[in-house]
Amino acid sequence: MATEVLWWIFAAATVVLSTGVVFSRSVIHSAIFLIGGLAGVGAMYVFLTVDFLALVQFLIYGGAVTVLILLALMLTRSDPSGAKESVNGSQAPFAALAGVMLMAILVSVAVAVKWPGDVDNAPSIISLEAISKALFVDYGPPFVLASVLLLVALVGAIILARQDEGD
Amino acid sequence: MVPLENYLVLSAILFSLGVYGVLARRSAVLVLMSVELMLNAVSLNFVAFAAYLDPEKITGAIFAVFVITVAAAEVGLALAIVIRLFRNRATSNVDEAALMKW
Amino acid sequence: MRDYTVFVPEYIAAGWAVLVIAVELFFPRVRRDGLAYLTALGALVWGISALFFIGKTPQSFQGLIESDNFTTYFRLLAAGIVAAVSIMSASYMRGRTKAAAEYYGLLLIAGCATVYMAAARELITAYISLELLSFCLYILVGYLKRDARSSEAALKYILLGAFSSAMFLYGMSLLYGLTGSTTYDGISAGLAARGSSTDAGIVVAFVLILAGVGFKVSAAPFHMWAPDAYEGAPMPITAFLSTLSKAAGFALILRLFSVALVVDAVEWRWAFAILAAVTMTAGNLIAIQQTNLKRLVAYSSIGQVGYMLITIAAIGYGDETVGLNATSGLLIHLIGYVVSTLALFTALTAYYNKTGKDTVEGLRGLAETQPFLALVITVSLFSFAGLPFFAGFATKVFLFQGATTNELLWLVGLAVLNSFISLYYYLMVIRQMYLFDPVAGMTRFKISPVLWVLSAGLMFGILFIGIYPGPAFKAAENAAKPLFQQAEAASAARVP
Amino acid sequence: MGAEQAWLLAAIPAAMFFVIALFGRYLPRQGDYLGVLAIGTSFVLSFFVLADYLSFYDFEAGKTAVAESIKWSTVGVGETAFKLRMGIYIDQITIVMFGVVTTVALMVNVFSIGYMKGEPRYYWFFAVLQLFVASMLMLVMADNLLLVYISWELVGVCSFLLIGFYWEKRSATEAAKKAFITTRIGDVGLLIGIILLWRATGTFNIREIIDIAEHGGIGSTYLFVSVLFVFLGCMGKSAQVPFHVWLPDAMEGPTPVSALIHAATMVVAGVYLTARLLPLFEVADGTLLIVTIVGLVTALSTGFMALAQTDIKKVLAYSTVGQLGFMFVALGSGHPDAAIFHLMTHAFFKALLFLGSGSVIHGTHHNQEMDKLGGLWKKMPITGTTFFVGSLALAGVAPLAGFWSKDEILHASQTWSGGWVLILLGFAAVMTAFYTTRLFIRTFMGKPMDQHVYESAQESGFLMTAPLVVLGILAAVSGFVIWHGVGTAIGFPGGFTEFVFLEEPERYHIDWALAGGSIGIAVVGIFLAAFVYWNGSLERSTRLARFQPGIYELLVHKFYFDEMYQYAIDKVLLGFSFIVSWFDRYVVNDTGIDGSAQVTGYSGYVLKFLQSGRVPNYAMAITLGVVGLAIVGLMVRA
Amino acid sequence: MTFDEGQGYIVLATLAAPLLAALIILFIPSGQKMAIRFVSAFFAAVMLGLSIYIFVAYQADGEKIQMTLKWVWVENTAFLGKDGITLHLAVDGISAPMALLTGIVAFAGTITSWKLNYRPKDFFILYFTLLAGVYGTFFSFDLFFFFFFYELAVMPLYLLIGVWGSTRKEYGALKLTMMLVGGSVLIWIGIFAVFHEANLGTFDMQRLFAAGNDGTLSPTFQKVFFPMICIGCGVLAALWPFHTWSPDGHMAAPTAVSMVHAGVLMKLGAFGIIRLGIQLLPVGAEFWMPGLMVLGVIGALYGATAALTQRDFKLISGYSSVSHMGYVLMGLATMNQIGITGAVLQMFSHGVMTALVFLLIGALYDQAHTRDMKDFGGLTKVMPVWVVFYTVAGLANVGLPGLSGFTAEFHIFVGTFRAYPVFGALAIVAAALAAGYMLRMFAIVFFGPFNIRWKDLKDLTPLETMAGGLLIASIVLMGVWWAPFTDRIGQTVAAIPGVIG
Repeated sequence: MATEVLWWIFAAATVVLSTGVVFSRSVIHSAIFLIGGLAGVGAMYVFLTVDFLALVQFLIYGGAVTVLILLALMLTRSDPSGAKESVNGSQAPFAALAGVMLMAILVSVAVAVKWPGDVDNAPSIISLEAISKALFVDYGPPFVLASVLLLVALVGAIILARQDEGD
Repeated sequence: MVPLENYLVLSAILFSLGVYGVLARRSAVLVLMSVELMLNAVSLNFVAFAAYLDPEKITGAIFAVFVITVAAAEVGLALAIVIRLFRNRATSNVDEAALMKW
Repeated sequence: MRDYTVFVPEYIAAGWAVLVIAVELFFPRVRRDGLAYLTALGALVWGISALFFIGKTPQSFQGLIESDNFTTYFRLLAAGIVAAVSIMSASYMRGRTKAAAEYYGLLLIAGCATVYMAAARELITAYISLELLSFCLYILVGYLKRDARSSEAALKYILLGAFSSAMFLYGMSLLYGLTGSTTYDGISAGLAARGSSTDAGIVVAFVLILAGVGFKVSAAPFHMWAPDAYEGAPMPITAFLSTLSKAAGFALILRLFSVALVVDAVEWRWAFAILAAVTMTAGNLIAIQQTNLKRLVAYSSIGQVGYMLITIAAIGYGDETVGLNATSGLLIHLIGYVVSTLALFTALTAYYNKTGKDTVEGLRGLAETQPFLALVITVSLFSFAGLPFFAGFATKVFLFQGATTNELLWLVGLAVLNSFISLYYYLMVIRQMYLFDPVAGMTRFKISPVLWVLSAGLMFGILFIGIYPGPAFKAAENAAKPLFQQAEAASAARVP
Repeated sequence: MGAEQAWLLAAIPAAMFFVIALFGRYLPRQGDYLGVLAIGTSFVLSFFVLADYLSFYDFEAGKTAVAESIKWSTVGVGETAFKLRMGIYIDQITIVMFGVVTTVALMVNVFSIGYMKGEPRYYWFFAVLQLFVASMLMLVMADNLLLVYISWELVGVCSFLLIGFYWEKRSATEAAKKAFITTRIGDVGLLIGIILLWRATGTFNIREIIDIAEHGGIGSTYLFVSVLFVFLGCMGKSAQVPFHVWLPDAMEGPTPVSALIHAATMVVAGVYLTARLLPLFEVADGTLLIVTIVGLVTALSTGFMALAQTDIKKVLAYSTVGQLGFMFVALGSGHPDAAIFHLMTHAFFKALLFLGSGSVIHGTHHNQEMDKLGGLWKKMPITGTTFFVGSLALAGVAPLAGFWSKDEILHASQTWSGGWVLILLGFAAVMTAFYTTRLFIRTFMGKPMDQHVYESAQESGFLMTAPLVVLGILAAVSGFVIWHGVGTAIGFPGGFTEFVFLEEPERYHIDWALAGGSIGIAVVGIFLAAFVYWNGSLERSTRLARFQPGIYELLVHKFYFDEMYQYAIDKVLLGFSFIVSWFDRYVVNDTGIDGSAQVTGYSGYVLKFLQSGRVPNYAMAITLGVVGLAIVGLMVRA
Repeated sequence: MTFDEGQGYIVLATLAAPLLAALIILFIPSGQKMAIRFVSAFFAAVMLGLSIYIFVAYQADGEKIQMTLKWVWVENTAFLGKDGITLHLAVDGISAPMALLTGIVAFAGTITSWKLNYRPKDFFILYFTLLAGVYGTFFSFDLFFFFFFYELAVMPLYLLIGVWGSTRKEYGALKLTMMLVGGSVLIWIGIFAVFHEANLGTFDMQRLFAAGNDGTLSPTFQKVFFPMICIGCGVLAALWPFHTWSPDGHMAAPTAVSMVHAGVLMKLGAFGIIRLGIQLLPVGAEFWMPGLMVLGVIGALYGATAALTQRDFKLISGYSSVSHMGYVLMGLATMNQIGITGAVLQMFSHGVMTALVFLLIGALYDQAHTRDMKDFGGLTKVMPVWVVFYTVAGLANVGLPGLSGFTAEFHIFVGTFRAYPVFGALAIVAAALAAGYMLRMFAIVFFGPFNIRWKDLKDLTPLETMAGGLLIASIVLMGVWWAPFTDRIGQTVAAIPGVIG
């Protein structure tokens, strides 16, 4: 019973924070909200008893990604004076419309479809061992590919961001 | 207990918010944040399904791991490109980067 | 079971990528062109090693990756593309970048990614390899650091790419939720077993997946990144984009839809028919108005994608044999299209190196100043337009013929009509080269022998496929067979 | 050499055409003698044919025609296969035509040697003359309508070439064009008629068609229509009203040509074909009446037109048309014998008159306006005398040739009850006599109008006068062959009408009342003219003209036929052509074809602006694509 | 590769000759203009000889399809059966005269282009490619290759006209190419549909013809797709109202190309209607032929009327071509053996005479640089041979007996009268109009007072005289003795099922 209440609180918080991300007028605020939103998702993983993933979520997002984003914000601050320019593009209203339509579709699907399996009982525990076995054994090839992908991303980021003479 | 639908609806909402962000925001970085939101919604979906649907097979969770990884890498690369663009054009607003059109 | 030998060619390619980087690391004075030719050599070795896999019995790696004729077909295709593009790049990238070795390494990695997209029999693997390919392309598109257009192109590409792959993922998650599996066989079984109460979810899942792959092959309305990315990218990379990434996208689509999703074809085939119609029409109509060669090619390739998408719809509408015909038609058309595009871009690169012009008017009087380039460009454009003697004719015939089913005859008609429209803007280019005298000061010039040989070879390929398509067609068909042997069981198990 | 080889008559000149046309200009004298030689040969051969034919001829035994044909071409198989045969068919009419054509052609050839001396393209003239004679001979011996049509058209193109011989003169070119196109319009009818007949009978052979028709093998209405179409062609060639306009203009050609084509041979092709097909006309009710009426109208109207002409050759041209009208009346009355008889005599004296006028023109250095001539008899006695004979013959004064044949026609026209035909014909005959006399007086008698011309005039050379004499004799005596005695005397089975006939040979008996009448007619006409124009003074005629200026104008302008046609062509036909070309340019091409192209291009122009270059718009496109497809899909579900 | 009766290699050689020529010229340096010309002339002569041989050697009353050659191209694939796509070359009574026509016109065109001096290398390469396409289309008995060569014949036109053309060449070239290819698009769709419907796994025409007759191609199907194919081919045959490329294209095209295009290429359209329309879809043809007849009559009258007031030589010829191709379509539309035979005869006749006309126009235009009739007058004085040739061509155009035009038109008229008398009468009227515009031109250009401005005009060169002589010879031959043609054509036409007597 308590978990349900908690769940609702966290869910609401997540939604509110995420809304903040896309609606707040200042990019910095958005970034802060994002941290919160992602943390909320992490909490959801906890509710789903996938603690490992929650951990990953907090580390990667709360740590690496947000820092990166804040860094980028600093680097690309267009005018140091910080004069407010409009943060929304010209098509924001239509964007809202499209978003609502999409949400309608996805939500209706989520509720309308009768999902297979027993969806009303408590979620089954997903153990760390199971994850590690699956990750390193059953899904070895994608794991290798993913490592290559990370390497590529790294190299690419360096090449693109590096200051050459001439610019 | 919390039924599966709740998670799905939550992720749907997050996803749509992300879409709105991509469509509406001007700053490239904010667009990226919105994309992150979408990706999180997706991984939430995966994990929820994994938890509720096939207890012994946990593919969904694995998928979520990969999604998070790729997302992180993507952010890194994208931010590098944003900075590159900022050096060239002194702006990071996506709707000002329209040298090429029609 | 794990037999690590089934992907020896990819080990070679990836290893070669490392080798190229290492060479530059240890011999900093090495000529940049040398790296390019080294890469081309590597691609050749890769291709040759792939030849040994032709006709082998399909081997699966943990049920995640499949090495069969289909995979090998794309191995050879990718190897060829990488070789050609790296040779093109030799003269183009010289002096345009500091990080040449990484450039060529990325070409090879992208090739591998393509192969895995073709080989994947499981969603996670497919997704990762797709992202791997995309990452390489993001970087390559943005490789001209001083050129604002290049960076802008890269930004557009990566933002939209991430956006669409998010859609793709959401679709996959729904699919996973409904079938409880991420392997193609599992999905196909799950789809076969599911009841009608999940139709809505299936439809939305398919639509989202469609958005993801449609973005990859730049099908309207998911195509809009393509012209800008093509225009901004370095010219060889434009060729790379329009050949390799499209080929990879179709490889993924073919295996995914013909193996995993064919059982529920009713839910998605109509969408492909619509996409095909919209794509080919939009591409060809807008191409009429283009003045920049790269954009022109971009739109014309969108039109080509429209033709190819008919095939996927046909797989959905027809039975086994139709699917086989259609797929082999698509595969051979892919070859014809790739060869023609590479020939075109080799010539354009050679021209660009000389003049720095990439507009249609820029080609003015080329027939006077460099008849050979004019000939190559004409041949490849005629091949696009599907005129006889050139690859485009035979392959288009096979493509459309294979896709002709009672439901899709209208679409084939529309496609033929579109290829007629396309002739117009190809003629506009040819007009510039042949009907007008060169601008003042343009005199006859020579092009680098390497590019001459490359374009001559590719032109010969166009002519060969056009005049004697038999062998290529056989190859395409053998490549297509594996998909449909497996699809057989699934469609048998489909509950009415 | 028998009648079966008669095709040689045509073959020899045809071959000579190629010889002279290709090599003539390198030969001495440009090869004119070759022309004379070729036609002379045909002339001689025609007698062999005649002899052979007469030896073969046996009316009682029904052996009246020599037919010979070869397989020409086949299309397809089965009973519906389209088989063509080409061949010759020689009967009395053919024989007569042989005689007429070869004789006149020979005379004209000889005459031309003198007349055309020093003209440019001398050899070309003779070459075309050969081709013309060849096709004319082929026309009269053809055994099927297809061959008839072929030679018919060849004759036409020859006349085109000869009329346009002086192509430097715009008027000559126009005249040639006019002749060709006018006759061509008739030929359209002819071809339609021929094919219609084939459609009904499945053959082009004249004999077979006639047989089938006589045994009622063709529906009456159908036959009527097709025969009328054929007759249209005959009218065109024979310049019957309303197709007569080309003949006077055709006088632009060299005079010998006028003599050959527009008097003796080509223009009578229509008469010949009608006579040849007369059985069809008889089967098809009402066609004969139409033929008669056309003939009458022509005879009368052209008689009037001739009155007001001052150009010698024009006068003769109109008289030719009129005489052809006479022949058609005879045919309309079902008397081919009379028609052919008049055809023959007319050929002789009209050729005589034309050559005579040619001699005058030559002698006076190309003067053919009466207003400049006059009193030439003393200057050129031979021409004058022969011309006199010819005029009398044309006027129909006994016992010259014209009298007998015209008498025959009047006699034939009696078959029409009520005698209205007879009366009208008689009136036409009066006018004939009148303008003939006028022509002769104003040219040869009285005091010269133009002293200078008079001084310079002199008699033409032997080569030109000799044919005149020969033709003069023929014009004088050729009429007597109507008599049984004469006919048998020269080896024929009997008189002309016993030789040429439709059903039954009938021996000629002179009908004194009619003969007297016709003589009277001639005398009246002559004296009227003599009274008006005596010793060349014009004041009486001018008074006549002033007495009714309207009518005079009408006659001078030949009833405004040319003006009407000109209007029809310029305003109607060419106007329509302009409309069509405009439609083709601006509607079919610019709107239909280019328009669709522009629409396509413009749609591309509009669409390309969707490509705004902004990431958010692109993302929006993707989203909308997804939403749209999803909605469609869910709708399809629901 | 299998030959029947040992004659197939002749056909193959005829088809290979132009390709070989193009290949050889490709390797001659473009400076060697004389060499290029001689090679071209030589191969043109070879083609002429082979064509004559084919025409003569074809046995009128033997097998309908002779000199067969089969070379299996693609087979035993997913949707292709044993003889899936076969290079199946052969000659029948219809393609034999067409081959002869091609040989004659090609030869004439080649030696006419002797004095062509601007990039002769490229010109002759494209020119011979075009000819290869023409021969191939006439010889192919396989749908795939039929279409292959059909497109191949159309393809080089854009450059040939665009580069070497004259008046508004870009517009003319573009329009011509687009319209012709647009037509072939319809054919292509039709071919797909036929292949799919027949479902025999082969493109071989003979088997598909059989399918068209035994009902494998359902009547409904045939009725639906016949118009598509007929219009597709009709565009190339200047079928009204898809004829507008003809005036503009001919006005723009260089001499030799006009000759080959009007002389041979337009015939491909009518030939296609016979092969793909009448032979492949007999039921559909039966059903739609009245419509084609109407369009043909309209074309005949319309072209002749429009030609009456034109002032540009080439426009006159362009419109008269529309008119004469209208006759061809009428002949086809009769669906009886006389009419169709006449149509083929007209294809030949119109081919040679139009080629001659364009040769002469070119000879004049090269010197005078104007084609406005009103500028000329009395040309007979300076160019007698030219005038004589033109007169012969013009009179053939008018349908004067003794020249090929009459032979053809006569058969068409007879055939039409058998089927639709009224239309036949209209056609004959159109022939009279032809006399109108031709003689108008004669009167203005050849005759009348001589315009001194043209005193320096040269008469035809010996080479042109030779080419023209060849064409005139064939005009006269067919006009006087047409049995050799009618035998060959008639036998084959009669054997087409669906063609009534």
